Amino acid sequence: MSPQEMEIAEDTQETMEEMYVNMGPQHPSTHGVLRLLLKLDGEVVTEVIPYIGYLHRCHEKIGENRIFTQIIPYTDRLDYLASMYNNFGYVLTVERLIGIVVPERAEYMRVILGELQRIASHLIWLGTLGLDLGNFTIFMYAFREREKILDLFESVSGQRLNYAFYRIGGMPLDFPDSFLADCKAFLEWFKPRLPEYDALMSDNIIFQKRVQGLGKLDAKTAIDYAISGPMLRASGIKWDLRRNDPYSIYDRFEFDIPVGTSGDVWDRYMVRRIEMDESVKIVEQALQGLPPGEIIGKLPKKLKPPVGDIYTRVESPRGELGFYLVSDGSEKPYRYKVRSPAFVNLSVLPVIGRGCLVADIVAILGSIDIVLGEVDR
Amino acid sequence: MATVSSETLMEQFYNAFETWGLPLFVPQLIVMVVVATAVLIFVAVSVMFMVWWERKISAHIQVRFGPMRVGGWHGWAQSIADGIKLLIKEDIVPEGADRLVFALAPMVVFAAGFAAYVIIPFGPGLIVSDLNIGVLFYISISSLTVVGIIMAGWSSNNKYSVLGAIRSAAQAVSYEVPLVVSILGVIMTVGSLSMTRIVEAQQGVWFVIPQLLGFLIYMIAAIAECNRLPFDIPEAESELVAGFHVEYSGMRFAIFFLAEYANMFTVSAIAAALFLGGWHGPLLPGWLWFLLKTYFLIFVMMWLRWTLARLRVDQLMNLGWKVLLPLAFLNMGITGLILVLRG
Amino acid sequence: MTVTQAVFYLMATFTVGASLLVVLARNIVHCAIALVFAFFGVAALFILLDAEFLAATQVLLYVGGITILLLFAIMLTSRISARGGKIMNEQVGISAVVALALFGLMVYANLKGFPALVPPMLAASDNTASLGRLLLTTYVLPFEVVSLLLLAAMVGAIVLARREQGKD
Amino acid sequence: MVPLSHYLILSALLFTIGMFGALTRRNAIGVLMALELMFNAINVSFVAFSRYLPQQMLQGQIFAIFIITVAAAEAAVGLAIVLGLYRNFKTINVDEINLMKW
Repeated sequence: MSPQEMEIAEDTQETMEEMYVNMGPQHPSTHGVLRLLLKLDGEVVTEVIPYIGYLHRCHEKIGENRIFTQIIPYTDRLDYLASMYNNFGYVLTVERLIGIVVPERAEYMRVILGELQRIASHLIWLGTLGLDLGNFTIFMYAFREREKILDLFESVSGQRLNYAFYRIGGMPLDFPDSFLADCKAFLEWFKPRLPEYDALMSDNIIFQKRVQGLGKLDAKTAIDYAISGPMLRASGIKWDLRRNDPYSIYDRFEFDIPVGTSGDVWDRYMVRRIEMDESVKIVEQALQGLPPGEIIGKLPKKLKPPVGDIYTRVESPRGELGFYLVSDGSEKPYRYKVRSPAFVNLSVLPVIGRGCLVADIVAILGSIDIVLGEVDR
Repeated sequence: MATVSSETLMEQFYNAFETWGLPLFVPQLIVMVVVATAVLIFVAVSVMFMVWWERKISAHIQVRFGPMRVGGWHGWAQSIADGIKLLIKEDIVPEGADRLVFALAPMVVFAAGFAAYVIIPFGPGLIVSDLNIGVLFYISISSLTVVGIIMAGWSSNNKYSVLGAIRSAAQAVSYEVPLVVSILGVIMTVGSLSMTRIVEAQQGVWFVIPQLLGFLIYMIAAIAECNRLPFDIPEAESELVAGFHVEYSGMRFAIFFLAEYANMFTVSAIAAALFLGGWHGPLLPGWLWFLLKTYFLIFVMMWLRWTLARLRVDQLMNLGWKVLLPLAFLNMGITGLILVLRG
Repeated sequence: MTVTQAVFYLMATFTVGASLLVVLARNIVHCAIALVFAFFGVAALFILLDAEFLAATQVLLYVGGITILLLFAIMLTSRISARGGKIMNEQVGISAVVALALFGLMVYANLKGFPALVPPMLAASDNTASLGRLLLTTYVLPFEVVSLLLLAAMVGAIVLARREQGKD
Repeated sequence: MVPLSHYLILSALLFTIGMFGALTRRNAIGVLMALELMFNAINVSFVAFSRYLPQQMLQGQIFAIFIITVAAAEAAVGLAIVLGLYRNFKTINVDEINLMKW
């Protein structure tokens, strides 16, 4: 049934046997202003169509009317739970377009902040998934830890959510003196917290029964829909851009890439859960190897990239975050396009959400881990 | 003994009216009104305490403090403030709602919860009315709650609330059966439905020991009857927003809230009376023992709520029909067999 | 007038009013809710007649079971906010005549046949216990037959209500 | 005390109200509700008889219990039939369901 037909059918809806329900845009479990049109047969969802656009801000068009450095703060608002990583992806793209060499120390700082951001983002996802499944306590626990990461970010950048901290060519400020000690202390404190999450979530039989075998996404469908990030890995494909298309200095670190088998919600949970462990490892190694030196490279007075285009992708907490820039040689990009992982990952929801119960839709949506700022741009 | 003196007091009270030449039902009515008011006040106070307590428990489970400001000591007056706030809020009736049913629904729910207090034995003689069908009365009156919930869900003219109401009806019907069957073991052992007789029969051994299985089934089914996590499917916040009372606000919402916590107290009190020996206990006075046991069970319910995730509808049904019900029947059969063998 | 009488007439009026609403209300959900009140009225009458067990059973089964079932069926089959439309068929007139005639006949028979009988004093014994004893001794065969009937009804209802697989 | 005949007249009144409803309602569920009313009316008279007749035999109450049981079975099967009708005809108005064969 096409969306238009469903709209019509919604008007003439008849009974509980066949019911159309609008989930969102104001709903506690759509993680923002997503609207899902559900066709219900009793409790069973026979059709689910996501409607997006409630948070559309013309991000790309605005970008095309700004000079390259001015776009950085706008990228914060894409995936506002992982602003550092959006900055990372964008400045990397411009650097590659112009061909700027970034100092060693700045690269290490980027990785440290980026991986801390990954942990913070996964913590939010963990908490909200718990909330979606009715487990309120995990939400509070996850937020307690995230708070500490935000404190670290605040000490570095002065901001807690939208940092705009990466610069083309390096970083604007060095770490404060106390940062290294604080960060190490946080990691030592954080590592024993991870088993606590297991106790509340993955060791709990209700949670296991709820998510195992739910929302299965096989590897072929995942590739067909261009799924990326933890969702793709949960479906059994070992694909992580940090390893498969290394950028920055990720090829210097030892870390594992967790892979699932069946691609259900449980696997997505486990993949993200283990990724937090791996991110901790990366941050530890980066702190170990942090070299002294410059934090910003040599830049021309005016940023005028040569004519040409470039697509650069990074592994954001949600998947392949890509930036496509076309330069006509002026100060502003001719075309600026964002490939947002949340948007692409959401597109598979109608496939994996069909035939499950209303409660499962919420769990599946939670496991996709969307951020509406990125879906709608 | 308190009972004796209260009975003579009552007799004097009735005699006084007789000498004034008034018919008997006048003092009877006065007694009824007084008792009902007392119970109502008890319900309101205990609910306010329970709400505050739950917030405190949840906060401490989640490494927070919870309410700390209102009233000074650990925010004890928070519930009172919240209650007043709800009372003075605007009463909103959604457009397209069935006004009469919408207004009636919270009353039905509350009346059902309130009526169950009639048979709670707070102490020896401290019972509103020791009906000879006591437990049966509770079971039948508690089924009225579902009607109220369906009324609320349907009259709100909202699909989420209808879904919540339907879920709730299915859940209540499914869990009523194991609940009743799990109690049967106790009733068979005592041979009476009267709450006082059941408590008196636990002078020596509490029924939780011979009827452990029944107790566990009762508690699980009771949590489901109260619509609390992990069985809060009718109002599942993250799925149905708030289920059947999505559209309610202000005073009417407060009544639903009150009824929910009052129900929680009722099922815990019934469990304390049926399985944990009611008012029996050393040293402390009977009513205190009863309240301690009841609040302990309430604490367990809160503890579960803030630890576990929510079940899915089909899992809930499977648990009710395929696990709890056969176990409850098994419990009943074994109890009957033992009773027959003992003669 | 004694209290019992007052309560009786009050409950009788209440029950009749509720049942009139069941039959005449336009909205089918209102009918079902009125039915709940009618059932309650009947339960109250049972208590007046010293049949507490029956009263509790009445509430448990009719209010907790049958009404819920009815409401379920209503939600499944009718528009959630259905209003308007004819609720009666063309037989209203003739049905009213027949019903009134039947009522007249019964009242006539009643007045002729049963003088103002006054209940015997109730022995202090427990009604419920003797009821249970009777059910499991003298009436044990009908009791078992009825349980068989319930089983058959359950199987029948499941078979009827189940959707055929693959179809629809 | 309330005389027996008052109970019986009440029962007769409830019965005729139920009968009127069963004869006239178009909605099949409405018909079922009217039927339940008739069952209740009969229960009232049975219980009244059991209370008022001498010897306190309780047979009336036994009958009432059986009637309640049968009514429950009837409601379950009746509603299942209504659901089946709804699936096939998309209506539960009894005067529109007039085909002998489908």
